[in-house]
Amino acid sequence: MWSLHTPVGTVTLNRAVLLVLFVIALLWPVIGVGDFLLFLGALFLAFGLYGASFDLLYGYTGLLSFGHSVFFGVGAYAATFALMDYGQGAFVGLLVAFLATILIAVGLGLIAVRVKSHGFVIVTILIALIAQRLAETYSGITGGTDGIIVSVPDIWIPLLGEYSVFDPTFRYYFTLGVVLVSLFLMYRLVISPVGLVFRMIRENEQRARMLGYNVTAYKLIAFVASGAFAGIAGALATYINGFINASRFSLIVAGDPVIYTMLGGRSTIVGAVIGAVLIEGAGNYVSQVTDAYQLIVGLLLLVMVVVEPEGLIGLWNRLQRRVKRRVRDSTPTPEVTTDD
Amino acid sequence: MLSVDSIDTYYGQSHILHDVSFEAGTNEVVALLGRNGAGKTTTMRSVMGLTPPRTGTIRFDGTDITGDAPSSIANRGIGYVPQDRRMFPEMTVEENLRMGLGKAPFDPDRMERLFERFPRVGERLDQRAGTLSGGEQQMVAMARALMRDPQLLLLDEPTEGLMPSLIPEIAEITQAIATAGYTIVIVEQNVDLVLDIADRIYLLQNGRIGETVTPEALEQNDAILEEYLGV
Amino acid sequence: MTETVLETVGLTKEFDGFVAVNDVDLELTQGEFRGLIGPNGAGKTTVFNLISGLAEPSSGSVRFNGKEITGLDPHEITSRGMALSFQITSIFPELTVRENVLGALHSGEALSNLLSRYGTDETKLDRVDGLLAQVDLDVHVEKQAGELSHGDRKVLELALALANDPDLLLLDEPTAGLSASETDTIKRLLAELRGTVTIILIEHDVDLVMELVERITVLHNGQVLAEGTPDQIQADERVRKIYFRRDH
Amino acid sequence: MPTGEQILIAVLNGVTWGLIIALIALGLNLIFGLLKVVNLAHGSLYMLGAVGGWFVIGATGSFLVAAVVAPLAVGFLGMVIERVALRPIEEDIPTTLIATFALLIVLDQIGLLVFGPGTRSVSAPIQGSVTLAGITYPLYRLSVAVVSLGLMGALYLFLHRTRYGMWMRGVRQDLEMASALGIPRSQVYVVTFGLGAGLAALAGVLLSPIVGVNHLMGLDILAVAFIVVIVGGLGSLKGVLVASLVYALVENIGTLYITTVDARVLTLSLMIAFVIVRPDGLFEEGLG
Repeated sequence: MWSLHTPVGTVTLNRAVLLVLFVIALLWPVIGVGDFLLFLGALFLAFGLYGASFDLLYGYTGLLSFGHSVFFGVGAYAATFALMDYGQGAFVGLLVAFLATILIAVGLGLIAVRVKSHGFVIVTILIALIAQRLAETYSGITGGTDGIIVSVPDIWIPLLGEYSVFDPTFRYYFTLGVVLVSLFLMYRLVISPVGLVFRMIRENEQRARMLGYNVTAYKLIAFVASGAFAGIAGALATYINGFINASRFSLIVAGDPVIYTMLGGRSTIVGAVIGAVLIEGAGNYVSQVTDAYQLIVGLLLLVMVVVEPEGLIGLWNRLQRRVKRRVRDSTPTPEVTTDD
Repeated sequence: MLSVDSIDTYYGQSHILHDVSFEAGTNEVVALLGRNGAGKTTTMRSVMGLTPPRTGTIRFDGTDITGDAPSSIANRGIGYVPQDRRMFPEMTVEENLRMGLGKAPFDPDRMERLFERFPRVGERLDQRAGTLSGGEQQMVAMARALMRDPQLLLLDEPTEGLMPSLIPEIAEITQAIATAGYTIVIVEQNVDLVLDIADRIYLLQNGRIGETVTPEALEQNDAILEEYLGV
Repeated sequence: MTETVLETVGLTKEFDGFVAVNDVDLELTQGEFRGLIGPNGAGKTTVFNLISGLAEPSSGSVRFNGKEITGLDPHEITSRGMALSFQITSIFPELTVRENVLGALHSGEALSNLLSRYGTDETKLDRVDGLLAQVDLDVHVEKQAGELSHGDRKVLELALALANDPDLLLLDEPTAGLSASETDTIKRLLAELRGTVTIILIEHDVDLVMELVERITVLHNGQVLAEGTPDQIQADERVRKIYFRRDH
Repeated sequence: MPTGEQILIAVLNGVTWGLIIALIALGLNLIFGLLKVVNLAHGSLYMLGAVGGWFVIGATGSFLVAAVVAPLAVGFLGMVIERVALRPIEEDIPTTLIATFALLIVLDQIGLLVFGPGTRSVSAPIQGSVTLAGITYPLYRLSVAVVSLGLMGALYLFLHRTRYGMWMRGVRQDLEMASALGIPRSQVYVVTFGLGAGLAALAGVLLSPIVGVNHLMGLDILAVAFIVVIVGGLGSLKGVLVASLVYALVENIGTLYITTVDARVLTLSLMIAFVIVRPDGLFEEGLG
């Protein structure tokens, strides 16, 4: 038996830590947190999925997208319209969000992946900015900044019966279920041969092309898959909030998954979820204390980008390695910076 | 003037120069000879600070310049004529010349005097450098390096890639500069030109200095020519 | 019967009025080992780019395995059985050595295996590990490619090119920047390949080419100056002259 | 059908807005052309200019002083940003981009902290209007257009007639060769970023009497600036000017025939269509 050196990306999280996080997520409603924390838990999981979908594109394929808000927003609105205008259920809403974002992603992807190297990110910014303007302009459809109140019909779960999304515990588990399934699917994608091609593109696009891969097609696949999961995240967030408005399309929202991923650690899928929970969770408390929370987040991101680009998971691994080395060597080692 | 003391230079992980040492005294012309890939251009780039050596020291005029930024090395008075000429293609010839000054002040008289040596450059001051022929670009590159009246001139393959008919002209200019009293380090494939102007020749092979010879000795020694240059 | 693997007819490339490659005809038969030499600026790398589709010829055509490939995208050309090894090592630094070769081997069929986990197909793994053993990289399989020495990277570069059993191997200076012992390793690998695959070896190191190949094409100023066996080329006065530029 | 007067006003509005957009976008493109930094914080620097100007006007009562002090201060801030935040990660476009996004958040929040929410108005230093071919037009708008045009001309002269401008063009064309000839590239980078930031801030001050001052005004202008930069061609100053004028003219003339909403969508669609057809923009290369 052999193992791949890096089953997922370049930095990985210890299985034990992952298990602990999973158990916490699973038991969150059981340990007696109040309704508000259940609401926040569900919302942050949806944000985490949004971050993870971005990581699929940036962390694995190396394509930095500043236009993910478009998928988040399109998913949210597609689900909203399915529910409000066509009287569909929550699952159909998710499916509609998934399919609508795929459609949009194929269209936008055909523009974005054709552009050379750094052109990609610039086109995605352009897409985000244009979407923002369109969403504000068509306030009749999007509800503008005032938004639309979304009422989600009761959800029927096979074998278990009908539940209301206003039940905080149900809402939490519903979100957790959708997020876990989505994360699992993304994980399967990145460990499939296609995922290997994604990483080859990230590492050396030209070489991947010269080995016979249609790099443009693979980039499009990554873009569309990533967008589709962002769309699901957008729909979930809307179900949880029961509200949607045009600011879903703002550039700031486009930057959110970037922050989650950079903080949590890229090329890990789960890092973005951790990042989202930490940032949004801390924000929820700190913003009650100080108005300057966004300022702190911005500064944190800046420091992260300039000093520790591998994120918290990278920092954790680095600390772990250092501790192990100390234990092994017994003599204290001088300050060593590992260069990976 | 220039003293390079056992430098080792890498491109990424690739170890290009091994323990290379050589010197150029004031008003001396020294040449680096060797086959393609022997490390001549890398040596020049190491001196300029473009690919700084990992170990070893480079002294210019008694000062240690190892690891300095290329711009501060150039502003100490080193003129650099790179391989492939490296014009600023969208600038005019005059602007290309002025770029050669770095932080040094502009001296119109000096530029006029340069045109005596490079008349074709003076005729094309307003032309965009990208539209010049290879030979003309080479002349601009040389004039550009001379704008600041350098204490040391680094010439990397001045006749390379030129049309055969142009080579004698460039060779002649190179000879004229050499006899004008500049301290020069030259890399050149044209063995005859080097034999004519160099005071001393360093032979490179696989990134190492193999031998140091005088032009006279090299001319007589076919074995060395065969070994280092494959002639 | 020997079949023609690669044929170029009147291959020409102009850049802004400068003719980098001028009317080059090449013909390679099955299993041939061809050297392509010439001084700096002779157009060797441009020929490499024109054959592999990295650049499009201004005129002329390239036929590969009997089919016209002029103007196709590089990935279409390489997926037809041409493999390339670059002068500047081009590998996937953060993937392991095994993943590098696995990725090269997957070429084209990754999409049909969307539901599988890469690296679980035993036949593929055996082939990857066999290839890595053949090039003496088997001790490094789990290492990140970026951690390899420069010489081993060049070997990996070669292994990437060999992964898909190519019909034609296009090598651009596989020994550039290598030490003498590293060069020997590559030389040995190339000697082992002789006859099993059609190879074009682009090199500035004339001695290396003379030792390895059956036929040599000499380029000068973008044109074919001479073609023949190593002995014929060595004896050719014109070749001596352009290479060494000594007039007396 | 719109009258000739209406068309004339629409054209005037289009040209004025086009010139102002161009002034903001020029700094963005100058920075991209030289440093290869896609500066998402550019709009925030523009906002800081307006906010800073508002404070200076409040303190001194002089618009002119504000138009000098605020751009200088923001320009200096730009230099610090380049040196501290961008220098360590330069040459990695995605990373610098994320860093400038972080800066966008930081600067916008600073704007909020010092200025507070809501929009405040600034009175124009030049009052009154002019009558041109039978129509009246606010004099200040016209002046801003003229000043924008003058600043662009000055920038052109700076790039082509001064030593520093020449260095900037040289660094852009061949960074390595420029350094090897003695051009101090880190200094050139710092000055370029400072210049771009200062131009954005100046635009902020100039525009504040027309659009008011608001801590979120940067995000609004960023969209337009980016669109014209991409349509005009990354790094091309000429392209930015042309794209800005076309953008503003189409939108303004469009409103005569269709609703404002539709005109805006039409303009955006045209720009998108253009990017699809020519992803590299109007002019691909060339600083100046």
